Amino acid sequence: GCSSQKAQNQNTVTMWVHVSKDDPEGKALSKNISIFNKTNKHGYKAKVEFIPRSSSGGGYEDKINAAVNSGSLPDVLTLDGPNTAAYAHSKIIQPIDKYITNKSDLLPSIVKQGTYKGKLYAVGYQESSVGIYYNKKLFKKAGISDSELPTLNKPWTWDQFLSICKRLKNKLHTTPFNMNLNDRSEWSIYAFAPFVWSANGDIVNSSSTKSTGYFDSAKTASAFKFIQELVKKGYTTLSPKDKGFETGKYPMFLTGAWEIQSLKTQYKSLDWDVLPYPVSPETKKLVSPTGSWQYAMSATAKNKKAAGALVNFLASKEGSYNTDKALGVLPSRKSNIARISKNADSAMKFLIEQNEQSGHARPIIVNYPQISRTFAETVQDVTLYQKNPNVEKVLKKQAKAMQKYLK
Amino acid sequence: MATIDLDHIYKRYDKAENYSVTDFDLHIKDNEFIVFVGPSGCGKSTTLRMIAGLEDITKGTLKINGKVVNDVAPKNRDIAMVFQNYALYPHMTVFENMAFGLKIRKVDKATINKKVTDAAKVLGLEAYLKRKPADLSGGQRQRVALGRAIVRDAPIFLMDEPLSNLDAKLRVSMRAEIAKIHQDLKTTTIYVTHDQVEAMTLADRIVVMKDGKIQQVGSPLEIYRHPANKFVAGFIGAPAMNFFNCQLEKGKVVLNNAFSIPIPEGIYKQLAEKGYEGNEVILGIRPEDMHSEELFLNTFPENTVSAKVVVSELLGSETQLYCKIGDFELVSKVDARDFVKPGATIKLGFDLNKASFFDAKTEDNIL
Amino acid sequence: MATIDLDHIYKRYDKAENYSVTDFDLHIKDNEFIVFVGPSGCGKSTTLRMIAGLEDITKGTLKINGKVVNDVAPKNRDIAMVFQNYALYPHMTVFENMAFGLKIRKVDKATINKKVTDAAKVLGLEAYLKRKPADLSGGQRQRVALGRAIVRDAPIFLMDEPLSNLDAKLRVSMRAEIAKIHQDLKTTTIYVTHDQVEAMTLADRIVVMKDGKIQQVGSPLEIYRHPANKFVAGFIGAPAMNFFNCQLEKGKVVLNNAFSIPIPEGIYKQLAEKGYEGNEVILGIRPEDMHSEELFLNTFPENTVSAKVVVSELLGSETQLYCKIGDFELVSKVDARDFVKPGATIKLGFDLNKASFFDAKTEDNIL
Amino acid sequence: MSRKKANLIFSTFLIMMLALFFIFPLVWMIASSLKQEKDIYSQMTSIFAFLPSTNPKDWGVAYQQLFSRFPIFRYILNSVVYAISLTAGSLIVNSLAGYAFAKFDFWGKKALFAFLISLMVIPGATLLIQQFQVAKQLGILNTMLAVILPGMSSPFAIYMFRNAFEAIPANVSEAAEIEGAGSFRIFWSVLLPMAKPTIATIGTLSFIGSWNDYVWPLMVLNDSNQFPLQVAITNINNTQPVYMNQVMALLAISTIPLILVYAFFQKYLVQGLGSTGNGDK
Amino acid sequence: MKNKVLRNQIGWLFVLPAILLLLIFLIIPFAMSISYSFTDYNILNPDAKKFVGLANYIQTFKDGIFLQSLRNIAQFVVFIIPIQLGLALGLALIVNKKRPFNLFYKIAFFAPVVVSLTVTSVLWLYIVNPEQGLLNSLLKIIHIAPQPFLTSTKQAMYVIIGISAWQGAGYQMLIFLAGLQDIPESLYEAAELDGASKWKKFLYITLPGLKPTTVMILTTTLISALNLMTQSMVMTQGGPEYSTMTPIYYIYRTGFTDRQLGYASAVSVIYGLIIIVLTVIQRRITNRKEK
Ligand SMILES: Nc1ncnc2c1ncn2[C@@H]1O[C@H](COP(=O)(O)OP(=O)(O)OP(=O)(O)O)[C@@H](O)[C@H]1O
Ligand SMILES: Nc1ncnc2c1ncn2[C@@H]1O[C@H](COP(=O)(O)OP(=O)(O)OP(=O)(O)O)[C@@H](O)[C@H]1O
Ligand SMILES: [Mg+2]
Ligand SMILES: [Mg+2]
Repeated sequence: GCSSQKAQNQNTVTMWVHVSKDDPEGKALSKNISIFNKTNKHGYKAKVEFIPRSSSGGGYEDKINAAVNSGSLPDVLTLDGPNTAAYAHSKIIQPIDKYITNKSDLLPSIVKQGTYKGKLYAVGYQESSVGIYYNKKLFKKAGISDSELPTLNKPWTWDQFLSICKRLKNKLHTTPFNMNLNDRSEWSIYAFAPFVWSANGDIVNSSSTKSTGYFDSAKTASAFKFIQELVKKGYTTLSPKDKGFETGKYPMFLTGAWEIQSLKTQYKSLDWDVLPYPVSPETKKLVSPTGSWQYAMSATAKNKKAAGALVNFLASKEGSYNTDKALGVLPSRKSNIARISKNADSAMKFLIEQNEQSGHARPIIVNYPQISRTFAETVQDVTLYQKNPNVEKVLKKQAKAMQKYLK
Repeated sequence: MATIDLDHIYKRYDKAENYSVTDFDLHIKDNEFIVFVGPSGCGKSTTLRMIAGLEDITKGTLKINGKVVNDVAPKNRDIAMVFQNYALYPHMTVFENMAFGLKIRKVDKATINKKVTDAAKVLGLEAYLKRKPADLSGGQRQRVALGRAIVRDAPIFLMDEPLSNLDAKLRVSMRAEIAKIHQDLKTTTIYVTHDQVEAMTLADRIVVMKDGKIQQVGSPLEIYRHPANKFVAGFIGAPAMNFFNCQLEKGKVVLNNAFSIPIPEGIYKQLAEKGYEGNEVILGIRPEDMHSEELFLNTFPENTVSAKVVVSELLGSETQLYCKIGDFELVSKVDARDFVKPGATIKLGFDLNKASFFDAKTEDNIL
Repeated sequence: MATIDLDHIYKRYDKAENYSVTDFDLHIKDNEFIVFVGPSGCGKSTTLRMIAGLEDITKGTLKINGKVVNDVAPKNRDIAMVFQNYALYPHMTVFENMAFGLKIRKVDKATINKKVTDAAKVLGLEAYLKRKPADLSGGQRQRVALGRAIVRDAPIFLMDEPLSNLDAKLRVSMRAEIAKIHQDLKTTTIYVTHDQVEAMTLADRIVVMKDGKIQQVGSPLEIYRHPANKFVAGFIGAPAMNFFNCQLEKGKVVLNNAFSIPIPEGIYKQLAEKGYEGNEVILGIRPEDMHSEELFLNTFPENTVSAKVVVSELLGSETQLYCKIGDFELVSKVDARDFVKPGATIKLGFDLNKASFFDAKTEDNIL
Repeated sequence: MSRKKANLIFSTFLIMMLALFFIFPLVWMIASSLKQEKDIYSQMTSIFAFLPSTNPKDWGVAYQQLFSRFPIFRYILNSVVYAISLTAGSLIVNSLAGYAFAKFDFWGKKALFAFLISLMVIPGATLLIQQFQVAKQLGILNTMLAVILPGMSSPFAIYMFRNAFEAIPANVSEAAEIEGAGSFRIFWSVLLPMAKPTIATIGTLSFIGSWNDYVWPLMVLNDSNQFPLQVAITNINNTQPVYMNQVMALLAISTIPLILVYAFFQKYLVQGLGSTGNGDK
Repeated sequence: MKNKVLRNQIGWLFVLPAILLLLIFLIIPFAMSISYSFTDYNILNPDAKKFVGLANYIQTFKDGIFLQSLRNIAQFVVFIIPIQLGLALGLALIVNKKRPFNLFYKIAFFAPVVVSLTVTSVLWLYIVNPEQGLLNSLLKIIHIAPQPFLTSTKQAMYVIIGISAWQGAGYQMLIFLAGLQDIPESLYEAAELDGASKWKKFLYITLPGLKPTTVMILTTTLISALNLMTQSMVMTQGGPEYSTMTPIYYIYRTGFTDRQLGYASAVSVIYGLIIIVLTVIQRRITNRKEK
């Protein structure tokens, strides 16, 4: 009858995810959901809608926006790490502390990116990292011996890195390093902020209220000077060619963990490995980027318990393991590191280790998109070194610009 | 099956300064065959288009079967029309062009088929039924336009120069066909033509127009024999009637030094009664009423005038002579046997019994 | 100022199965005025368009002034043409339409102005110079098309039924105008018309076509008096020549029960020499060569035939009688005075001196 | 004759070069979909970039992977249904409006038309949220109507149709009117067939517009079984790692129907009106 | 006569479906946009929006990026219109004539319209790559120093202009082609006999015959040029230093990325007004030329 129908409705949890159901991630999620539907003891039923996103965030985020503006959000949704603050601030999502078990097992970077004003709003179910992929054959050709290669404990300093670049360039007559400087999207802050943090600089203060005094500090400037130096000397390029590294044009390539799979399946003949981030010669502190998509409960969730249970299950050791394994990505839980590493290749192992050791979450800011973009503009400005030779000046201007977005 | 009443109708086009049709007043009886003639641009097509409902009537009322139809849409007037410029549907074949009006009226396929093929046969278009208009010759297109109207069996039939692009032979047979259709279907017909033979042979009544105004309405013979004014007299008949501005002097028409011919008594009496004696009149005389046959010249020696032939055109059965009497030019149509070389002098006998007389000012017919 | 040689020219349209023009062989002399006549769809426009260069020539060579021009672009042929469907430039005023060809040839403004206004005067278009074609009547449009060609003073002038939409009067004056232009400018002219009067009066030579083939080329009189075959005989002359399939028996033409008339001796001799005695021939006799005048009937009593009048059409100066002799129909054209009521019986005298005789099989003229 | 021929060869050569300049991405896309990814980039600077793999075994690989990755046929079917419905709807709705603007003197016509033209300036891309709110109010979310209705009426298409109908001489529609055709009949049987070039143009453009739309269908549909092909394209193009040969294969699958639709409508564009029945416009 | 006027009202019936759809999916959303422009509407926080009066509008005039984007788009429009229109007309004229390979040409010229920007941008980025890009290699042959193209604030917009013209010309070609089909062949014949060369025929028959089409294409090209977004977004993300930022991209970014729907609405209203004024001026000019 009528009441049982209602009960059933109340036990149904709707969920939106940003991937296609045909992707490995979508398939893993489908599997998780069916496990959840079978194993949870309260008769909760999760129903997922797959809404693939485009690179600019179009599609999925447009749909979330539209739903927010017409009150039709699902109970559970996925969101990208940097969106946590904005969503929490706007009360689109609600704290989930009390639903999440075994929090201490989560990597600190995961907790950090999901926390806003001291409360946990979202849990990541995977991690990411970036490294310098290098072409072994080209290195050999340039006469760089294996003993000169850096390790996690002894990374290259920026100066060392520059000299390596110089050797590569002189020997190979090619641009030595591709760091995707033409990508002015999220990549910029994600991949280059670690340089800033390595120099003990920062983008904003820890409470995310000030950028002046941080983003325009001398420490921050040293990182941007390093980037400018790379461009000025011709060690990297503003307009890299697609798949230049993969086809042997660039000896070094700064990119994410996803590259491993591509190299393994499509460019089998390339002989490569991964190196850690170069570090500031002042601090010698290794910093690497982190961040990932997370699960959260919408503020309008009808059955919070059910939604909480779903989020908890998906982010649990088992749930996240299923996903991470299928995707071949970095785990979000300490307890999964060993399990994942076991079957992973050396590069993956390396990135997991680098992440554990040096991962640094991006700042939690309500107006994060603006901050991210301002960062990217800053990178771009300093790389136009002829127009903007003075890094400090650029940073001063941009810090002020950022300050406008901070409340 | 339909009467048409045009009550003092006026038409001015939107951007035009002048009226294209002025005070057009005509009452067309059921089953009548009316022919409009008049110089190019005199408003024939415009009048037709008003009757069809394609142009607004600026002033006046139009009645069909006694009912005012000024505001009735063309499609509800049940009129078939042949357009002066054909207006064929370029994307349809000849067959489809002809069938369209029937299809619209939901006539069944078999009937359409029969009607269209019948019409095509009559029009000599059977071989072209599958062609598009662009692949037809001018005359073929015109016949399609005619066929499109014929198949309709509408009670009113408007035709705007439907045969102008056909050769003489086809014209004659088409003309006969139109006459036959008219007799069979008793369709009230208005027909615009510039062909005098068509006008003469087809019309119950001819309407002669000029500058948007009716000049005369009458049977072909009436119009030919008793033109209401100099315009009509000059317009009807080819070559046109010859006009001479003469003096009426003592029972004779006198043209400066050129001729002086006695007027038949009955006619003179009328002219004199109306006070033209001693005054100017316009003498109108048709080319065929100037004779060169011995017989006539001998019988009416006083009516004879000498003229110099300037051009002589032989047209099969007859000859047209363009002559001069002093400075006055005239055309005469004589038997082909009387062909004369240009430059020769010829004697012409004026048959004043058949002549017309017009007032020199108003140009209206006096008699 | 130009000769045109058409050497065995053929034309088949892209999608058509049949040739529209077949083996067209004609040599036009400088300053000649050629008129094309023929039934609708016989290939007149097509031939004109080939001369103008608007259609490719499928086979044969075309020479202008002795030079092969098959591959010369129309604009380099220096030809002025009046299109059957006018082809006026809709976005230009009447003035601009007429001035266009001159403007293109960089004629100076004053000359253009003069030429166009002169032409407009001749054509009665002065009042319309500023209008766009859409606001003109059919005849006015046609006159613009004519004017556009006239102003050009081109050495070759092609006209495709340029007067078909004009009233008789205007037609006569336009015809005279065209004749005058031809005389003044000595333009080699080809003129398509379905109007016999135009053909007869304007042509130096007439080309009669049928189904894309030339039937006869000759002066108007030649064509009228000595038609090359039955088709030409029937096509030229209105109403058409009457044909009777007769037996040639002992110096007489005999038509089943209908008549038996002695043939003038000279003619009979020729027929007999060619072996027609006792065989079938087609007797062709024009309507105007059947006389109803007493004089003729009395002079040639043996040539008299009784006919029943079916329809009688009075056309001003003459009467056309549609009669029957037994089952055979014929048309005769008699003096208007001899108007006879339908139903009456009339005596007609056949003037066999003017008759034509055709082979019953080939239909070619025998004499 | 020979000069004519030389001219023809010369102009053909020039135009061919121009055509190649325009078509090279299409060729590259198709060639790239027929090779291994690494070849796409290693051959980038040589002529081989525009040739498929020399090993025919490679040709189907990307497509195979693609089909195992996505239910391509389902997506294509969805896209085709949306595109055809939207195109048909757009042709009807806009041509009707164009007809009204061209052939009727209704009250407020001029003002309405001016207003319509000014609507063209509204950037649709910035109104997504508002349009979504409207669609939600109408209760058509998650239905095909929500996908096709918003793009159906377009001021531009109305404008095109109005111009086309205005160019048709009045007497043709008058002839039909006299023959007893009502306004709609005249439109449908006489004017519309004569506006074939415009139908072809608007048809092509609407189809392409609908076919390439990604964000809007995604917003208004929840069931991924209803998604159009573009969703797969965007997805494959943005899910790391990006396999370029698969992307190219999918793009080829998506582009070729457009080329076919275009080539099909082309027929009407060449055919055109020829000359109107009387040549008298 | 009154009745004919009445009969003409049936026109309303025919425009109704179109107008209704436009009302629902364009006019109402735009009206909502106008009302949002007076608020501090944040997409993520619709319920918290407050009326802020003209604050958004005032800010617009102080917004350096927006003003820069206006300058950019002005530059874009000034160049793209003649280039693209000329190109499109040229292409239309080429394919309007019967020639060998005609269908191939038609497909080729139209290909950039249907081929995804993903494909074309990859290729063009390769071509205009400052280091060893095809274009610079070609320039080297004629002894011109390598150019920075998209990485230069001066040149980036010109590259975008070139690529946009290349990509969009096929679209306008199609429309021109439809217009060309409406010109009766007989007019060309008449003109040819009047002695008109190809160029003269083009000038006196084609152009006047294309007039309504051209006016329309001009209007729509202007409008679509003013709506430029994707090329900038995909190829340069508005950079370098906002030299390829366009108003619509900016509105999109402000509204969706930055979530400031209220402010974005104000910008789009202002921009809409600017476009309306421009198109009115443009129509005035084209109409005046007509007289
Ligand atoms: N474009 C075409 N395609 C195919 N056949 C055509 C085409 N144009 C004309 N024809 C055919 O060629 C023949 C000759 O046509 P043409 O126009 O030369 O005739 P015409 O003598 O000028 O006739 P009319 O006096 O009726 O104008 C006709 O039978 C016609 O149907
Ligand atoms: N649309 C129009 N706008 C303005 N004036 C027009 C329009 N149509 C015709 N006219 C003018 O109205 C007058 C009458 O035109 P109409 O077409 O009725 O002439 P017509 O008697 O049919 O002549 P024709 O024998 O030459 O066809 C002409 O002077 C013509 O110029
Ligand atoms: Mg008329
Ligand atoms: Mg013809």
